[in-house]
Amino acid sequence: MSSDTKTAASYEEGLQGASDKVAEFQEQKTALKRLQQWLHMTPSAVPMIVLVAAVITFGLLSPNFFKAVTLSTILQQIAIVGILGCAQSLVVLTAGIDLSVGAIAVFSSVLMGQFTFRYGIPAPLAIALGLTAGAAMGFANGWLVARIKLPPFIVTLGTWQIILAANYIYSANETIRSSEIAQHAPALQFWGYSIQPFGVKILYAVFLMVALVAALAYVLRHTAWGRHVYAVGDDPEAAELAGVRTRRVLIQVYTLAGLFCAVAGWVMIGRFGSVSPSASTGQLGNIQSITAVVIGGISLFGGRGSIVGMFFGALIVGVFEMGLKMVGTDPQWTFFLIGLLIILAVAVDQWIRKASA
Amino acid sequence: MSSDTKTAASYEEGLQGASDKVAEFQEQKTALKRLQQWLHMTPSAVPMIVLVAAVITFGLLSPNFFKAVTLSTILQQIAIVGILGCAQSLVVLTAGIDLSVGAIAVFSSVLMGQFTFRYGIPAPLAIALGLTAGAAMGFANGWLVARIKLPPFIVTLGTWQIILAANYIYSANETIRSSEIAQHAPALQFWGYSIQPFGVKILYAVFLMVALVAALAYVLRHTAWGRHVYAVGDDPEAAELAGVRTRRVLIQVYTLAGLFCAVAGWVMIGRFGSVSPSASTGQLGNIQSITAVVIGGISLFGGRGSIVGMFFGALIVGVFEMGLKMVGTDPQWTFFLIGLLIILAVAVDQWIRKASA
Amino acid sequence: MTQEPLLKAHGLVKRYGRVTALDQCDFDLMPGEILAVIGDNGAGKSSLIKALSGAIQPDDGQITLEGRPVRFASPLDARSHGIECVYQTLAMSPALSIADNMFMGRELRKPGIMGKWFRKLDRPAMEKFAREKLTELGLMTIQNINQTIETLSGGQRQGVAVARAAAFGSKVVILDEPTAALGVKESRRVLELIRDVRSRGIPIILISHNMPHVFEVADRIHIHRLGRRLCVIKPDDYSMSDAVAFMTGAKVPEEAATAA
Amino acid sequence: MTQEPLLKAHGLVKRYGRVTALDQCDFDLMPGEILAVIGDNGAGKSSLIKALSGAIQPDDGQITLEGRPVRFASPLDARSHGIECVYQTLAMSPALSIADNMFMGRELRKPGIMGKWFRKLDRPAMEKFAREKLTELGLMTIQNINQTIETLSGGQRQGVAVARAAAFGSKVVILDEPTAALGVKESRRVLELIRDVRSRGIPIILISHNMPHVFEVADRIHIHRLGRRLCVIKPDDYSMSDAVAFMTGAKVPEEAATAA
Amino acid sequence: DSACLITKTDTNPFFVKMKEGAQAKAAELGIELKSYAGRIDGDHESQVSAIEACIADGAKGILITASDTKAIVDSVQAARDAGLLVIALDTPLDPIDAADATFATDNFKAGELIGQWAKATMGDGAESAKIAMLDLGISQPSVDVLRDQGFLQGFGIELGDPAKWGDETDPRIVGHEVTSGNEEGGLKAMETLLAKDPDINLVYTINEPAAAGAYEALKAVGRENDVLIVSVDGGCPGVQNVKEGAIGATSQQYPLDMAARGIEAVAAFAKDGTKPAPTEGKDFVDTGVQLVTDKPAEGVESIDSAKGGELCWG
Ligand SMILES: Nc1ncnc2c1ncn2[C@@H]1O[C@H](COP(=O)(O)OP(=O)(O)OP(=O)(O)O)[C@@H](O)[C@H]1O
Ligand SMILES: Nc1ncnc2c1ncn2[C@@H]1O[C@H](COP(=O)(O)OP(=O)(O)OP(=O)(O)O)[C@@H](O)[C@H]1O
Ligand SMILES: [Mg+2]
Ligand SMILES: [Mg+2]
Repeated sequence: MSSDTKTAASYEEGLQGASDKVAEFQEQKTALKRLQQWLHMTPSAVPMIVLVAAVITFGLLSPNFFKAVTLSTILQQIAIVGILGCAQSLVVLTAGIDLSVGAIAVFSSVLMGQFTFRYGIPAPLAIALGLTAGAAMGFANGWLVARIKLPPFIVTLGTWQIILAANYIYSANETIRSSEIAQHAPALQFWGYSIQPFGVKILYAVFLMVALVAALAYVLRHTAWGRHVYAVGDDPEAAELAGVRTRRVLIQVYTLAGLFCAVAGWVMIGRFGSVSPSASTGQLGNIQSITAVVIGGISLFGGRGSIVGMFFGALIVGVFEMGLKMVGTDPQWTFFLIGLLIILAVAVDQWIRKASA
Repeated sequence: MSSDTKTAASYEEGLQGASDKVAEFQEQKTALKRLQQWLHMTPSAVPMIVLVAAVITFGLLSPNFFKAVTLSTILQQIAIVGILGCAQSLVVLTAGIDLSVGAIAVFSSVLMGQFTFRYGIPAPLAIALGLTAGAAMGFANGWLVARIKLPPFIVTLGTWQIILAANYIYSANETIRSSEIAQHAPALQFWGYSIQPFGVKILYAVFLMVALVAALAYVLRHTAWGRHVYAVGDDPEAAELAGVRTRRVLIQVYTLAGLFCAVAGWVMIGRFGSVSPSASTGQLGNIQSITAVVIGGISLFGGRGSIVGMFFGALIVGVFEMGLKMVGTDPQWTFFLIGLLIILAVAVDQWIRKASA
Repeated sequence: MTQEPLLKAHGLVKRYGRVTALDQCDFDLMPGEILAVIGDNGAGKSSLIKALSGAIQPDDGQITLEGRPVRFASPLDARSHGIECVYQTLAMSPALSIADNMFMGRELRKPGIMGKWFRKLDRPAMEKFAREKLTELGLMTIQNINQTIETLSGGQRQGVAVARAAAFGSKVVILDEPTAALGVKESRRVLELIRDVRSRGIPIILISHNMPHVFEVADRIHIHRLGRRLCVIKPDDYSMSDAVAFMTGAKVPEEAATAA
Repeated sequence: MTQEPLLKAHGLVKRYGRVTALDQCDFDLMPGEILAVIGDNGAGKSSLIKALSGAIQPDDGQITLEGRPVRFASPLDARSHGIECVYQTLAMSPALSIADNMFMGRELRKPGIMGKWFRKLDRPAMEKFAREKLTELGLMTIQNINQTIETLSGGQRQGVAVARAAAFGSKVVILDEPTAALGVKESRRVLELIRDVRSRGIPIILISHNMPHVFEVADRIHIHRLGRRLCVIKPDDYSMSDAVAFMTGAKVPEEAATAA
Repeated sequence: DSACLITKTDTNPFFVKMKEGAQAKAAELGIELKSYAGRIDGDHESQVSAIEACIADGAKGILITASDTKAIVDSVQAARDAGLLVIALDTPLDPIDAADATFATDNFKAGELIGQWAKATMGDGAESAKIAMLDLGISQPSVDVLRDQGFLQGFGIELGDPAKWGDETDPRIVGHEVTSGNEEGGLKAMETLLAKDPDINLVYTINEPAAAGAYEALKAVGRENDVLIVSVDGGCPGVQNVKEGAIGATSQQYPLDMAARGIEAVAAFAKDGTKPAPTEGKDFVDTGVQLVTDKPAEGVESIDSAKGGELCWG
């Protein structure tokens, strides 16, 4: 009955002696092509180029720009956005978005301050509690996203409002003044201290930001967990089928993001001296960090991009803002030009990538 | 030489007389299951249910809530968000996002006002020019997204800033008074007029919003263009391969969105009487419209959802805000609760969908 | 050979970063024939037909259609020249219905005012047509014509894509592995459909890894290897074993075959 | 039959809205056998193996593994029981590299402090392993092991997925149409690989529309029709035509076969 | 009876305290108070919805600090038509008789006082001063413009369009930056202006939180002692900063007082329909503004920080 079983494969005789040769093609070797290829392989270099171009342009336009003070000021101005950007990058890599980053940062800083001054808790403990609270808020986001399967945008839109409102209600809009903190709880201002090599002031906060970026870059590239974050953002269903605990990864990502925001909150105290519930970061931190992330080349659809790119993105925005303000006069025009330059920066990025494809 | 050519198909003899029967399965007929199925087939019904529940709750909590006046006030309060929501829905359906909707609306209203009062252009012409300007701003967004292939988030983040700044600069922050407009250019206030059947005031703006929603719902469901919008949002590559002019559709969508925003700007003049460049819609219109869109069940990843859902989304937010105000909660508590309710509304939606899957 | 090729390509090159998918590739399609394209995985078959149908723009090389040089900027462009293609990735919108997908880009409008002025789609007509075409392919297991594509099984999706191309192609129909996910019955229907289309005078390019199918329906077989055309053979002149040997590099074809 | 089934399912039901994909379906897999599952498109084959591998949760029915009832909450769950599956959709992360995908969820860490404390991945080892496995499958046309999945041809992707399952499956390996997009040479390698795996004592479930392949390697053939098991046959007892006739409903199997 | 309080925002301590003052008074008089606020500075749309909610809710009166003094007029008229008493707090409407009464501080005057004080304190240095202007926001809400222009007028700088800041041509102005009226904004704006010109020696700030931020930036470059900071508001932390020398002078306003008097007026209106009468010689009830400084200057009336601390509002 099985007369036809073997015949079908008969034509496969042709396979005998099949070549296993791999195609070899001539490679392009001109310098330009090599540069293009390198850019293609190292996407985070693209924002770097935009950055360098921006720095040079502003240096030519404004004589004060190239002073070490200016550059160190830019670094300290982006410290907070940079740390929030780390949190945002993690979330965006999983194809999510976190609108609550700024709110978590501000509320955490308020909690640290109020714990110390309202309840008399020692500052280091208050800081620990504040960090825990930030992580808990992040966890809530993650739980809603991963377990209840709500869209991240809406979850964090909700928690943004909730946390910000809680922040005002809890603090009764009271600012804790810088001189009081310096006197009674200097630990809160730790990240505001600085070293001054060659007379250039560099805040501890700047070192912290750089360290966080480096650590995250390592984790994302060189550990299994980092790969899972990318996989979840790339195609969550495929990741799940391939054996990634997507929900756990998501919850971890949001919790870690919350923790980073709380760290940013602590840094805010150091940088601003005081603890203020109405800090603009609460309202604008999300947009600023998302801008850094997107200019840095991380895809809002998840799974693509690098944290180092985000760092350059934050720097680009910082340089543009400072440069424009130094060159220009009217804040309204500055605002206008920053809008233009955001678009331009990304357009240049896109153009370079296309050229190298 | 072709001895083996025909044998391969020999087993296909088995196909002779193959059945063409389609599987038939027993259908579930309990009332609950039917409801679930209906909900599943009619996703825009879900926000409607949330809405009805909210209305009933507030009706019980606040005796004044169920008055016709209150309900008509809610409708007029959401007119602008509803129209911006139409613009936002179109963009979100193509997997984009438009952060500039509010800015376009405010700037268009300012242009209409200034054209009339600064240059003495007759109001109807000034309105036409304002609408054209809005469409042009939308076109710029669309061009950057479709041609230069920049991410919509970053494009509209940039144009948001640009347009808002242009708005302040051009208008010199000057508000045009209601009484002046009423006297010299009543056409600008057209949508602020109302009819009063049974003593309940209903603004023309409300009718306009309903008409726009209905028209868009028709276009999206029943025309080829509407299907293309969905296809582009669903999978742009597939749509392109299947013969949709994705870039053209994108540009059209953003241009139309810009036009709708300009219409919203015109409606703003009617509703507030005056023309004010600092109207908060410029800052908050984007978040408000996105909230409506997302609560209404349109996926931010594109291709899924209906404009009618957005309408209910806007209504839900309007009812919550009004209800909480009437119950007398403190503003921060209102923000807090609205945040909570945004999450809850979407959670309920998700839960119903899951139950019926 | 006296006839001119209907669709012809010369020296196509396509690079993806460091990978060269098409390496000076030539191609000819005669009027009214079924041309099979076979080759190893990654040989560049899909890249070739993507270049022919406007889905990618080759870095170098010319394409001529009916003797006139053409450049397709997009699939729609190729389609307006009558070239219809089923891609390996199928090119369907997952959230839209079967009928929506079949008519994407060439929807039918209602007759009369509704269609002309309000541009209303003629859904019943589109659904009827879609159902007919699927029935021709024997895809009766699709229970509901309004199902979205994402709820179909892999084979069902492929069936829909094939039905679309066959129904609308006017000059050339290109099928990239149309039966890969199809069952025995459904594959048979596709082969019948291919013959049907040819009998309407329309030539077909068929990419397939299924040698029996290829040898059954093809008039000529284009053997692709390492990004270029190795040779073109007639199924009557060579056995399947030969073809397999050529495409895997086990044997080298004589000069004669290359010229065929 | 004296042996107990290794993996067994009874009365599985899965509904998608108004579509019933599995309708009281039964299933048995004996230790060390190659079991083929064949059926029309949309018959519910993929749904069946998704239920067996934890990718979907059936609405009703029981699954037993080695005599013990199990419930798989997720694919990872099934995998920790030694069940490895290649899905029809392949389940790969397009933007990640081949090695990353092959080791997803079971990455190798560097030895020593770097691995233990800094949890650093051992990329060289992973890449070496990945390259070996692909070479076993004859996927030499992959030019660069660090290519991302999205730049691979359809067949290359499938090869990577198959290599992954075969390399790691310890109790059951499930392959849903593993050769659908593969070339002649690559298909042959997969069949060899399947035999290899069996010779390691691991049973295999193979879904395929390719009758010659099925009849060549399968020990038993599960014929699926309209969401349920129609019968199980031995390839030696029936011809391909019979199998095709059963699965398409052209013939009805005798009682004996159903019990097999 | 119920009354509504509608403030510009409810994140600025100024308005928070205003609300507390109103609540205390309302509780005392047995009035139910519902409070609303815009979401950001300049948000008149939320204020319109709030007025509509008050009307729908049947309140007796509305106290409002208008975000846009012209744009809100129609809605206020609608409320008055519906029989509510509308009192403008802090900021007069435009025209001023659009409200039934106005209990306000003169923000222009507040700016003028610190301008005069700064000029007098700097003496001859005023001619070559380098001034940093830390304003509120780029939408230039009316308080922002009034305080800024008042300060410049008081300092003797020629104004361009008095309805707009930023169009002055005097070279003594290093630049205008916006701060959102908080410490963070003040700090960043100050850093930026310092980068632009490190020799700044006079800083105008929109409010005391912005001043505190500017002080931190100056401290960071070691210039906190040779730069003069002036501000407006007179909140308790601000007065404390005056005492400690961080802020040179601030114009103190009295939001608690305004709110309390507003509530009393609504209570009176609810009882017998009487409407409050304006201050003698003005078209509004002036709740006053005083300069708080510990370094009084010739020709500018002021109180010291101890007195200011007694009068401060939170
Ligand atoms: N978008 C892309 N980016 C980079 N490389 C690509 C891309 N698309 C294809 N390639 C590479 O080009 C080569 C040819 O791919 P192609 O898809 O044309 O092969 P194919 O002959 O169709 O193979 P199959 O039979 O497996 O479908 C492969 O090596 C593949 O990895
Ligand atoms: N997620 C889903 N939602 C709705 N219906 C579905 C879904 N997945 C599968 N189906 C339906 O269930 C039935 C069985 O699908 P399944 O994928 O199991 O078929 P199959 O036997 O694997 O077919 P093929 O050979 O084509 O892969 C089909 O009718 C399909 O349309
Ligand atoms: Mg291919
Ligand atoms: Mg299947």
